[in-house]
Amino acid sequence: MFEKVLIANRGEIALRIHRACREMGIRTVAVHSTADSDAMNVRLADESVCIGPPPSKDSYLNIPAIISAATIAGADAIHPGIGFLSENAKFAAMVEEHGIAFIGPAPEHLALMGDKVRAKQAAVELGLPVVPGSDGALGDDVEAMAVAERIGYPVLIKASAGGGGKGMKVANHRGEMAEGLALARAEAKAHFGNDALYLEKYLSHPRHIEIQILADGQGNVVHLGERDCSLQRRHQKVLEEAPSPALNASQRAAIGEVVVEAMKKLGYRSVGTVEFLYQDGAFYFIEMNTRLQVEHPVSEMITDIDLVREQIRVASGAPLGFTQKDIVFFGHAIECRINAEDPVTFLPSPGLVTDFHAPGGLGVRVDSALYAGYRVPPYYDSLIAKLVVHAKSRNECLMRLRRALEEIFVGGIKSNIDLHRRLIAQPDFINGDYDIRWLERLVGGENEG
Amino acid sequence: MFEKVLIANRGEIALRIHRACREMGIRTVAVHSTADSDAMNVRLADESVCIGPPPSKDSYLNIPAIISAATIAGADAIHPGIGFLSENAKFAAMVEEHGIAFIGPAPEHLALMGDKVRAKQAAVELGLPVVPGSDGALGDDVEAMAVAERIGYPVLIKASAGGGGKGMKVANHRGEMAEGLALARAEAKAHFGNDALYLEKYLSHPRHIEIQILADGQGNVVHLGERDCSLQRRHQKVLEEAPSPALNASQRAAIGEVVVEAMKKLGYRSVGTVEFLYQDGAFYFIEMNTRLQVEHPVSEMITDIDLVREQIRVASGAPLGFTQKDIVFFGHAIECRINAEDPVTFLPSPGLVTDFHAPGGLGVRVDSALYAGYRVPPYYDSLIAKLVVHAKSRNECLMRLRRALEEIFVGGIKSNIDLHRRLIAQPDFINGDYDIRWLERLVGGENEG
Amino acid sequence: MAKFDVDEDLLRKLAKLLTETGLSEIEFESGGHRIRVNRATVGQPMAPQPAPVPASPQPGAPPGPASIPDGALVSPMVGTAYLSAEPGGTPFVKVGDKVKKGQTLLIIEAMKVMNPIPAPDAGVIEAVLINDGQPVEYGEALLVIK
Amino acid sequence: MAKFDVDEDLLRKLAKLLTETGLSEIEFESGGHRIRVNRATVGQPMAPQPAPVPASPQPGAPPGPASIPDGALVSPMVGTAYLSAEPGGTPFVKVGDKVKKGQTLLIIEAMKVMNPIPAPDAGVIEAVLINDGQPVEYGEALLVIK
Repeated sequence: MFEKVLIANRGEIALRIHRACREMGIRTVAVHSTADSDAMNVRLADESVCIGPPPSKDSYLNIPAIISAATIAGADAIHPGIGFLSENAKFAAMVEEHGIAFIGPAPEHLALMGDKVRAKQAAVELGLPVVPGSDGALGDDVEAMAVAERIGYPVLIKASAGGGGKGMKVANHRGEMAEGLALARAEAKAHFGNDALYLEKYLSHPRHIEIQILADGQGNVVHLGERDCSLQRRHQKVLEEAPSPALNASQRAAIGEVVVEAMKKLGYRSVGTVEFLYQDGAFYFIEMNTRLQVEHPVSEMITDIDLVREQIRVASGAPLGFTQKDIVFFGHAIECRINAEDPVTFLPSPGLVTDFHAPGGLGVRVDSALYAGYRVPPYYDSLIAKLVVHAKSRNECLMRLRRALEEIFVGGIKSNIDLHRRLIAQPDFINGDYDIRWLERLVGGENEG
Repeated sequence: MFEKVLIANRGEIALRIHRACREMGIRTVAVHSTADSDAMNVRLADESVCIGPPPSKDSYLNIPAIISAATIAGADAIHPGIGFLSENAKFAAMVEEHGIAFIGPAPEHLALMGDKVRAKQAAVELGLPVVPGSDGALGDDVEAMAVAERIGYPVLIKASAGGGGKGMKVANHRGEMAEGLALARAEAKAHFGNDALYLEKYLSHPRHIEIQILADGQGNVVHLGERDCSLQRRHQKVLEEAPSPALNASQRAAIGEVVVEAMKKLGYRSVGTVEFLYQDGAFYFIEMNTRLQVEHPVSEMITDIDLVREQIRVASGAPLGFTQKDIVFFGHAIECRINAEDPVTFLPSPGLVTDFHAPGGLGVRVDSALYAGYRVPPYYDSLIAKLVVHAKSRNECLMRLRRALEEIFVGGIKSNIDLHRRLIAQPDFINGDYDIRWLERLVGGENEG
Repeated sequence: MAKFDVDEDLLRKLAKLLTETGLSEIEFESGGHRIRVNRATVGQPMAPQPAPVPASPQPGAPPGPASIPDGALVSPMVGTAYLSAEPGGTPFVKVGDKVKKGQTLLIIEAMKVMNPIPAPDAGVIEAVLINDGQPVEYGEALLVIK
Repeated sequence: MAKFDVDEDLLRKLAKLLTETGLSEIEFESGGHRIRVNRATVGQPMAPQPAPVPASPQPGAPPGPASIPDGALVSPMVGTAYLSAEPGGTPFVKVGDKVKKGQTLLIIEAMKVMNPIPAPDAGVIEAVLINDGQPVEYGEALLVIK
């Protein structure tokens, strides 16, 4: 097992990883920008190294600084966390070239799944169900039209290198194709420096359902069931739950088995998530996230498996300590992402946190690096806390979540706590009757800035 | 089910009960002294009523004030919490006479178990193993000597009406009897206005192991296994864990079955705890606590049963929703009692809490009514937080507890957090090798105050 | 004109007083000189407010000192206050009445017992702060006597 | 009339007093003059300190402004600092040396690349704050030039 792990990230996820390391008796090295000198994970780490100024490109994306810090501190592994360099194949390769373990998948798998077109091809080869669409990047508009006719309208035009909704357009009929293609191409060029596009069947009321997997790269792969992340605004997840109100045990076992087989074929190692759209009983592959995910705690709560601990174990070469039949799903879990943002305008609200009161009690978990007196820096994303609630049933979980949201208090900055209070009171949500566009309809997100 | 519950208590346990009520959709009424106007449970309650000045006898022990408050607020049940009026048979009876449900056992069971002599007689009749000793209160010293000879030295002299170690003396041989009896009699008279004494066999290295039960008064009784509360200082529990490092599954099942049968015979209703001394494989009845206990969360963590919720359910007349075979023990849990006290002198340290940071993450539960800016009043007990940690195994639990104790921070007042940090680092504790005197040997408690 | 300078000793003294007294701010002015010292305390202002729970009107908010007028008579117990001996009867007192020490001002019913509340001193009723049949909590202001 | 200008000495004095006394604000007014200094201290003092973990000495504490002397040259990168071109060689500079702008003062090795650190301006080496072969973090003070 590793002696010392460098955590190349910040915020609540850096603290999450620190906690797993401490519980395994592993020493931690926190790297941070000058804006995060007082961060909780830096305060708690065994060692800390300042690696650069506030801008991410000069600090949390600064590969030489991070590898130098690891060398200087004598870390034998680097955990990249979420975002930043976590899916950067070049970084993973360099880390390993320096004789340091990368706590994540093999670089080639990062590269493969990082390219949407290659990823979709791989999904097909691996036997994962995919949305009907163009085979790879589109040629000219004529080809695009032909493909659209074949798969049938409405169709979705996407950027090959895309993400976060950039360069995405819907064409409801052929008349909207030309403009859609032009806009998507322009956005793709602007955001990713690559205007390659592809086409997909557009689903009118899908849910976002993703399968959490864990693999040791030695032939052992298990799934931890699904997470329903349909509650999104502008393609950002807001609230996630497990299990999904839409799946039953046999559907869960079936899609889980498909994903496990695919990962075995791929020879994947580490934790990973295969994201699907789900509509009318069918799954359609979206993408695979070759890293830990923000919403991983909901899977931990219903399986009692510490995903970060297992991720570190398999990265150290240890085989999985359990098999699929050892994984028992218990109860229901929901995560609310608490962001430092205006609950109405959704504009970021960084600044001094004058007070932070975390809810407690049975079945309530809070993952947060906040503390009274902490200043939320304006340079990074606005996630400040994850409120995770677990209970025997979905109904008890909703009641527990409601009371936890009555208790949580963040002073000095604006947050979306009120949005969550409002969200969980909606009959549709209480009935589990929602799709990926439900939340935007609720908050009128489509019409905003 | 109840519509509105009045919570006749304060501090973390009042908040614990509030949480259970909110999760059941029950409205809460907080009653409080003028010293607790800003308490968290008062702030969160649906309604609050000030019932008196700071001294407990004028507020939290003020029966007319509490019943008047319940009448005015229209509460249909009263939860007495822990301590204060929770084991007061007269109060329970008056509550019921006013047509309000008492969330606890029948008054006669409170009265029975509240009298140590009658309780021990009842234990014998109910088939619970007891410490050999005098049958009821002692007569004169001559009789006491005879009893001591029969059960064999060392013997423990105790006050019939006693508690909290008052009026307790050990006699290691006949030569120490006369003085021991005289001192115990004097203390008993002084503290309880009743100098009746009884004798017991003195155990040299027992553990304190207690069995948590839950009964609906309709013939259904289950046990939630044991808690090991051997880590005590001056008869005050400091850290509790479940399961006990000293018991195996068959011992657990055996003593659990004995207690369940006894409670069925008694016709008990509500939650309750039967406390035993455990030495050399044998159990000896100490007393029964006819109420919720401070350390109930460790049992909740390993069984996933919400004891307060179940206590409220059975008080409303609902039968138990599960049987013994539905209760599965999972993993290990430890509770640290965080007190506002000097970690060395153990003197209370009330005052302004300038900062409170609760640890979070997987497997960590905090039950506390603290918040930054709260003033711990000097009038009540010093318990300010319960840190409860759960994990798959005792070893993982110890590692998780260690990291949680690294994170917790209480500013402005002194606390015993450092004592817990020191305690969990002791090889004896790590090995689970301790008895009820181990902690006092560690902190030299016997020689203090 | 006087030199513009700070009296360091005074400032330190104020800082010490701030700590001693637990105050968060001291402002001091004298003969055209004014000094104000303040220390950020993490206290009340930052304490968590209860989240917006669907809370019913609370039977009497905890009586903070501010909420009690001078010369107010506060309730010695939790109960229901009655301003007259029987429903619809003439009230014991009304605003403007002169009252003698010991004279019954109202009744508080607690657990079916009627408790007459006497005037602590002679005086004039300046205000009646409660309605007939209103529930009152301990320490709640009932009426004002001057 | 008096020239409108801030008394820098007074301002520094107040700032010093602020730190010294742990105050977060001082406001002072006299004879038509008024000065107010304030420092947000809600952070450090009240923030949770890491519990006493068995922590190894941290490679350079985060450089708070206070920890950087005036005229200090700070490290532009994370790496290992060398005071001479080769192990045991003569150091590039020592205290008292006059240096020209652009002159190499030390080398920082990062990822096997030797990065010469030049003097930003001409001056005299007043202090060397690191040892040969010492790991340095971004923003850490290396030496002082006056």
